[in-house]
Amino acid sequence: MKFLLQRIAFYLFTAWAAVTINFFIPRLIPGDPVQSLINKQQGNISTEAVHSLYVLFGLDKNASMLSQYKDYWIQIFHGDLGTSFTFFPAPVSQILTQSLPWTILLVGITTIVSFALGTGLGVLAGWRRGSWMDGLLPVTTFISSIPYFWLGLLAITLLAGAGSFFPSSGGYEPGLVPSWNGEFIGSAIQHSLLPALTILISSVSGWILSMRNMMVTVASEDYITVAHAKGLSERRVMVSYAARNALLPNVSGFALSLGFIVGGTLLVEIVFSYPGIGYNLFQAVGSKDYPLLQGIFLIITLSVLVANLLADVAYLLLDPRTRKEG
Amino acid sequence: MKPPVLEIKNFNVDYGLGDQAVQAVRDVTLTLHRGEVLGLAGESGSGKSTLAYGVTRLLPPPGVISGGSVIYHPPGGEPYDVMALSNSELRAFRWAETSIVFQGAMNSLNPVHKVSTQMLDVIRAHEPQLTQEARVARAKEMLKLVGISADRMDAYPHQLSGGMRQRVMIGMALVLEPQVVIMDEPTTALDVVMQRQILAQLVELRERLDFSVLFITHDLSLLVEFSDRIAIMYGGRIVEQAKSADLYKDSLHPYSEGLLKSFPALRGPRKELAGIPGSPPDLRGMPTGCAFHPRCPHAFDRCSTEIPVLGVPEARNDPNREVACWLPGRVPVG
Amino acid sequence: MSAPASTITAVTPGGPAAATAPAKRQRLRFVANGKAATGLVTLAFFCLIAIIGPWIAPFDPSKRSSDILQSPSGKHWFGTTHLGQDIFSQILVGTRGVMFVGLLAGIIATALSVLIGVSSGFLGGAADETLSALSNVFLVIPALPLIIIVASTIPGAGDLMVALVIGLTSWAWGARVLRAQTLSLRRRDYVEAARATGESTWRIITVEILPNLTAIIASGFVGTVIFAVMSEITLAFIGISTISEWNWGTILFWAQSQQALAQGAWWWFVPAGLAIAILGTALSLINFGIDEFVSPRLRSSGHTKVKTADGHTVKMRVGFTPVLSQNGKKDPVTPVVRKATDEAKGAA
Amino acid sequence: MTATETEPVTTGDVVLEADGLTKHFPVRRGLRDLFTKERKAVHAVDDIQLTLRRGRVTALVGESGSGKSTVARLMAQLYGRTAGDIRLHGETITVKGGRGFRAYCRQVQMIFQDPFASLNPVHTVRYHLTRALKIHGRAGKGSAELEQNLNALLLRVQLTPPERYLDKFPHELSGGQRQRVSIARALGANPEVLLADEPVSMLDVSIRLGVLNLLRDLKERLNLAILYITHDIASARYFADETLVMYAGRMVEGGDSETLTQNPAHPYTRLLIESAPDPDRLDRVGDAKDAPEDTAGGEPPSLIAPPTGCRFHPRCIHAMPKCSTELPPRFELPIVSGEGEHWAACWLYEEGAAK
Amino acid sequence: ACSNGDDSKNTAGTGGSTTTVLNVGMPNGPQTENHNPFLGSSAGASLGYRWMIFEPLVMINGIKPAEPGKPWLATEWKWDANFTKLSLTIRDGVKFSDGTPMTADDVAYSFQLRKDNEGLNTDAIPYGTITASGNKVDLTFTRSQFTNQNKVLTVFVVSKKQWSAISDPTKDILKNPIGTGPYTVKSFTPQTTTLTVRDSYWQDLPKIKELRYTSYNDNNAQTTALANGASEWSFVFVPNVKAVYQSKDEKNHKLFFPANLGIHGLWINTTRKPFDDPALRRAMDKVINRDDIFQQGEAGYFYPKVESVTGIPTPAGESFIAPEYKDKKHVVDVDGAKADLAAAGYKLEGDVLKDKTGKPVTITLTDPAGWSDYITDLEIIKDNLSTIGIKATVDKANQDAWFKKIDEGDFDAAMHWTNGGATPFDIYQNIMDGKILKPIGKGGVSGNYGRFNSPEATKALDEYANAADEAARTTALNTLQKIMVEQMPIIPTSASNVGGLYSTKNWSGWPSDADPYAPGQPTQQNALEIVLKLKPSGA
Ligand SMILES: Nc1ncnc2c1ncn2[C@@H]1O[C@H](COP(=O)(O)OP(=O)(O)OP(=O)(O)O)[C@@H](O)[C@H]1O
Ligand SMILES: Nc1ncnc2c1ncn2[C@@H]1O[C@H](COP(=O)(O)OP(=O)(O)OP(=O)(O)O)[C@@H](O)[C@H]1O
Ligand SMILES: [Mg+2]
Ligand SMILES: [Mg+2]
Repeated sequence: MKFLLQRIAFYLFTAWAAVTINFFIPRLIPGDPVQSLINKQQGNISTEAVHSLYVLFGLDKNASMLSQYKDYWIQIFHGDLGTSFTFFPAPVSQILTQSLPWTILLVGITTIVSFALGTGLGVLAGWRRGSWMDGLLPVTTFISSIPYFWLGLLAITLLAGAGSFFPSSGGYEPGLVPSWNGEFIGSAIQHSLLPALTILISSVSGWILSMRNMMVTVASEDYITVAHAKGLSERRVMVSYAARNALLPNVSGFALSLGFIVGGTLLVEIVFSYPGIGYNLFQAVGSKDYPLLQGIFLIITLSVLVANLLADVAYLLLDPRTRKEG
Repeated sequence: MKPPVLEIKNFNVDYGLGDQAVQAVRDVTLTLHRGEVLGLAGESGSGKSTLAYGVTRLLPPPGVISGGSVIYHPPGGEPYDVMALSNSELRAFRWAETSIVFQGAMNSLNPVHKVSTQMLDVIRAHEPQLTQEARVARAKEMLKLVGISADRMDAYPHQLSGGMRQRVMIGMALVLEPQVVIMDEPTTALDVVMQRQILAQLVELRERLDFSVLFITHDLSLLVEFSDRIAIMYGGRIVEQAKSADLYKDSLHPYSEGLLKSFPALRGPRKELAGIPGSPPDLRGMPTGCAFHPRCPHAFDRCSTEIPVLGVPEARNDPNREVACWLPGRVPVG
Repeated sequence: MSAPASTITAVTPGGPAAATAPAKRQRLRFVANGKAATGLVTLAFFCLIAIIGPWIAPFDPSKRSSDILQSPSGKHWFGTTHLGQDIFSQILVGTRGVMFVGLLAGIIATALSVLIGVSSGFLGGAADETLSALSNVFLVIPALPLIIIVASTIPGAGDLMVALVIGLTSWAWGARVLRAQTLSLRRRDYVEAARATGESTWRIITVEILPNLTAIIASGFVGTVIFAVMSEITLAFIGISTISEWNWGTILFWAQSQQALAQGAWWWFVPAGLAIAILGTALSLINFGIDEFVSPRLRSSGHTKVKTADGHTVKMRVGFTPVLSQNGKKDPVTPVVRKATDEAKGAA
Repeated sequence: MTATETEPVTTGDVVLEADGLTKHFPVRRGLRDLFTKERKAVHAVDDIQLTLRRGRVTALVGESGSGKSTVARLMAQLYGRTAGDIRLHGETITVKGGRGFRAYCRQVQMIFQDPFASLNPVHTVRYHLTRALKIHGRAGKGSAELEQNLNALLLRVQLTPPERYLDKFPHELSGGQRQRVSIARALGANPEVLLADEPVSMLDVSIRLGVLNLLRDLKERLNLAILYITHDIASARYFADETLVMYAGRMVEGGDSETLTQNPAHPYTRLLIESAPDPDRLDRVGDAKDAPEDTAGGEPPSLIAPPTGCRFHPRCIHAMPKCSTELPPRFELPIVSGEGEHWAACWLYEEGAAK
Repeated sequence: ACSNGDDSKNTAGTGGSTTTVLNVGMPNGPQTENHNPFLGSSAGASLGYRWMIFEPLVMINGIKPAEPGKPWLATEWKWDANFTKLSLTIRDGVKFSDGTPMTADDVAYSFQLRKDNEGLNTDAIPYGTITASGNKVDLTFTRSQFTNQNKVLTVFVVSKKQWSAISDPTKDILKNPIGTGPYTVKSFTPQTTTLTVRDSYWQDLPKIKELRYTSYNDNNAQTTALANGASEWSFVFVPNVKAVYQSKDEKNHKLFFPANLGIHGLWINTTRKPFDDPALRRAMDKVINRDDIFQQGEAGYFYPKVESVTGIPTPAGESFIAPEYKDKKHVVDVDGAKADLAAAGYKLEGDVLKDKTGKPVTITLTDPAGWSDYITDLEIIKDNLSTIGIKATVDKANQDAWFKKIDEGDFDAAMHWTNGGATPFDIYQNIMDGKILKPIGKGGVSGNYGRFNSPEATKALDEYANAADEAARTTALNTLQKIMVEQMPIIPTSASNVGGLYSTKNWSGWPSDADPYAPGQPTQQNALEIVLKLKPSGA
């Protein structure tokens, strides 16, 4: 419990720091969104329009940094992340609620599957060292070194050509209205297969490797020998003694990757034109949409924090020895 | 003398294979009798632990058993060779027939499982026919025997003190009432008060459950007090074995002699102790002949060329004691 | 008085020469490790290309030619772009930027993580609290989005800037690991002993503690380099960094913006992607080497199945020590007869 | 004999003294401070009285965790003390680091408990010893002189021939050899006081004896004052002139080694001596008569909330009501044989109490 | 094939003949629900469907801006002589989609909204008075609106009833847009907005029953959709358009990219030596290969070539070109350029051009890294310039930094666009107007980035904007053309476009080179005209 309190204090501090950084970064940026908008349209906005845009976005007023900072906090506590420039006048929170579920579902599920699969294979590879699984390690290493956006591009070319089952872009069939009906869900799943596969392939080997190495380390612990000495069945020793303990250090890695669900795989979303938050970030960066940028960054940071908190709790549950230091 | 339960014959253990191999245990023949405590002592690195792990085939890589047999005599059954068991037979044999207690109890207990889980695991693996209640009852009873109250069943290892953990391990070792318990320095990490308590409990239990103990330590004074018979190892071989009192009073091998002269006594006259000069041999470059000869005050030519064999010494024609030494009077009969 | 101790003489079989040999061997073991050696050689190759790439490139990578969008041929090994530029030359010339950013960012991040991690671990107290809070914050703040944001907002961000940004944002994990390790090292007796001998704090950190962290620092460095290379390529790929120089990411950026795959110009994508993957693999292999160098347990990883002199294969594994065949058993062993109940147990 | 030639010394002079030495380790807390008021601490050492004399060995025995190592580290000024005084040649000294610390450790050197942990695995024997010499300005001029000094140091701890050991890494040495390198390092400073923290606990009996004999030899040749910390009360009897017994952070008994081991007074000392394995004992382990004088199942007390009064009272078979409330002072005991003093902190020996 | 899903929906289940849906696509990423026609950031603007709901007073063909527009919601319009007054006659019988009739009040209100909200007055029209009476609306302006006349006439009309209830028209997302157009919003998702046809409309109802606007995340996705037929109409840059798009269905995949009156070109900083010398700029102009730029940089279609030396795109600006330049087209003439340079005192030593002071001529061409077409153009220009010994470097800049530098005049040369409008005036005003000239280092100019300082040009521009008659305008415009040709303040390369890629598989009646009745871009106002004209291909 005390441990948790301590962690919570840390989280609060980090959240504060992140929000503050978040506040300052866009304000140190040169250039402004109106110019960006003009740039983006390359001539479709006449120069007269510039002023009307400044007025529109409320950028014609000047307030001191401090009072802006204060307002920013007040807004955050009201759940108000400001108004997006690119999607003016849509509030940032609306854009985020629109794209977040896609990312969370696609990358979240994939990350969990990848972790589960990789850990499982890693357990086997570590347990039966020298077996064929172990021989695959160099291959796995190579695969994990391939940038996944590149893998995605290849996948699109090879698998998503005309006539293929796999759509090459989007989150669902154009024309469908998101709802909980079979057709929509089916379409969403169909659209998520290829990106999911890409993430899975390129991330699973990392889990295999780390789990394998942990297994190898744990397998030489005394309690494993004791478990063998006790005459327990092979599976019991492998699962309940070796894997169970080897899993612990991986939990924090898993949490970290859960946290990076939101921001970590933005390239996959870009490559597959997936309507998630990573793509939003890309857009926001491209068009200097500070409020959106801030909102996304905040969401990412908070999700990393939440994931870490979850990992801490998981650690508490999984490891009876409460750790003091990390 | 009681009948044997475990006969170790010409046992050899290597670390590594081929040219790289380190011969850690050489040609060890040793018999453990029913109900006795057999002490195994010797310098560190002399192969005591290797022998204990080898007998149960628990040596970690790169250890391999390169020869010999370990014949186990089940009560009322035909004896069989542990070395010839398949993995699944070995699993069934372990703990039910021979259990083992390692030096560090903290490391022997899985830190993430409750004591009860780890205990019940053993019972479930070996006696699947028992109901859960019966298993719990058995585990509780065993813990009580080693002086741990049943309410500590659900504690995690880190919540117990070192002594308690060691006792849990001993309790766990006895929970299936095996014939043989091997203990590798089970109390070295504890202080003397705790050590004595645990040993006292063990002795008491042995009387009730009638198992045999192979007790390994380098603390000779403890062994003399605690065991029925003592075997002394040096450089991977048994150099002497005898009843503990005999060995203490009248050791035959110069190494045993040196060992006994090395520990200061708490009582009796204060005397200067000489110790054993030199340092233990390197297993990769064993001296020729008797491994002890470079340090032996009585060494003569033969010692550096011929390896002495363990046997009943000529001088004391006592079948209960054996020694491996070329010194006059200690050369084995026959 | 003649203390008996004076009679103690060391018996060192094999003599000094044989005894000092292992030390040397240990230092070289890292290189002797097959994986690490492969990785090192590959890395060295890339470094070489980074240095001499622009000189050996057959064409000016930006030079247009009339060979527009050609597939690989003898003249253009990796084909050409929509402007007739030679992709092989682009790869060669682009290696420098990738290696520069990777190594520089790796060095910056490693230096920072050592500085912050070790001092926080060693100094303890308020300094530790502050520094570890700092690194925790940096750890939680997602690096890639931050890098994207920062890189996209700094005007004229060239390779140097990208390397700086990556370096400054990715030291936290290393610092945390180093701090934990330093904490445990600091409590080691030999550190206390050095202090008791009268060593200065500075010397304790640099001479007593740091050498023991070498492996962790090295693997952290390798990890950061991988991350930096990937980040840099990502930035270029999504068109955020302003790289006027060629690098693999720029190539991919052009390929992507010219929809190379839709045009069927696979050669525009494949070389850069493979180069990244190979560099990444090389770095991971080095990392393996380092890991095994540190952890003796991993060292024997390859050798679980061993052939004995007499042609048997022995599988070594924890819990079931192999019994070598006893050719010419000396004494006949009592025939093995298994207990009835044992059979039942074995089956269970 | 190089070290002691300059000043005439008399065996028995007090070199280092501790008075009322106390060390409490705060229990590590972070945010928790905000929620609980009282500060918890491990009472590792409380009110210790200790005198080290030239040419004499003082043994400190006691169970695991009773604070022996902490005392040694306090005396070496590696820990800051919570309370009390450390006097070197009669002068109170508190040093934290820098020059003062260097000057102090030139005179007071410590040998660490664990020979496997106290040498840096990445440095050679030569490095360790060279540093010890250089720091204390005893390296001499030029490399030839340094080499000579190194050899002398190794010879002094009987690591012969020195060339064979100089360039070895710690992992290439046996436990006993490492222990001797540690001793050599401590001697490199040419100290007057050697604080030897269980220098032999990890070693095997025969090697153990070698190290002890070596230390004794040094004591006699160099007129060192030695604090010898151990678990093994028999070795204290063998090696030390004077023995002190600690229990849960406090001294419970002290006196001439022979007297103390043959006539233990404090119930804890008696328990300790009775528990020590002794082959000459008539009854064997497990015999009914052998029940140890311990009522708490051998469990040591918590040092965060130590028992009030005498810290041993929960386990003491002789405990009286007074024991749980009042802290027993030192009571002088009659000397049975030989010289020296003998005292115990136990209400049993209060004037008039039934013995 | 890949469009299997679409086909079935496209054809409402029964078969190819009863096509009722048109799939429009834009590569603009996920949208938020926002149908506010005033906001450029709205989904309606970004995808273009706002023009299916909100109609203009007059429909003006963007590729023929000089032609009089088609009466739409206004049946008649009349400017006074100096273009400061406009009277409009409003069509009768037009109903909003909520059933209420559209009146002159609504029209007046639509102007009033723009006047009252600076943020909505995107063309910065200086409205004076706005009055409505009967079916007439009268407007006055504080300045001559000759150059803005089309902007005023194409203003779209909103419902006063709906908008007077909106508190802040700049922030409202207009969940239920009410307009006079033939379509209403059926459903919205971030990916797709679906419009459905109304029951009644003041003209013939369009044949397309449902319009489906899909926003693809990027050009790649849009291109793929176009190639496989999932998207039937779009505006996107497709590299190698023949292979990637047209060849996928030679018969039906068409593109129509007419120019409008705006251009792209290499802006040169006319304050930097030696580029302050018009002779040098003219020589540069002579060697630039616009064919390569068109074919390689713009994939052979995207930004049409500017052929006329005056920089006026054709055919849109054909009628404005001065007689002396009627047939003068850009041709690559390296020898001519060399001769001119030699005459102007430059020396070509080996392959290095030395200026009059003997310094080698070098130039840095800068554009943001992300704008791959411009960068490609620059690479070509760099190559071209090397033929006359000018060493050019292409510098890919950060977008913001670049913008700032352009704005403050801190650059050598860069590809940039100009404004566009109903006449070439907008182009020239943007390039040469001395009124917006700011010193180097000062920004906020929104034009004349090259710091072209020509009182003559400023005067001509002024005369054009305030001229009382057509003849005066022609004179002024001819002067401007002369300045352009002789001084070359920017080197024009391409025209702006208002094109589109479309498929004739299901629908026919698209504008084309043969029948350029409207620009081909789905986000232009004229898209409504196209949609009204489309008929099922089979039928
Ligand atoms: N993996 C290994 N590879 C090579 N040699 C080994 C290995 N493990 C142990 N040895 C050697 O085998 C010998 C016997 O070791 P063992 O642990 O059995 O000694 P021990 O008698 O139990 O010593 P201690 O009293 O210190 O526990 C030692 O000399 C040791 O160095
Ligand atoms: N740095 C520290 N922080 C907190 N508690 C400590 C610290 N060092 C020692 N202690 C505690 O102080 C007590 C005394 O420890 P110390 O190491 O002095 O015992 P010891 O008598 O040397 O034991 P051993 O015989 O096992 O070496 C123990 O309870 C220990 O847990
Ligand atoms: Mg052992
Ligand atoms: Mg200690």
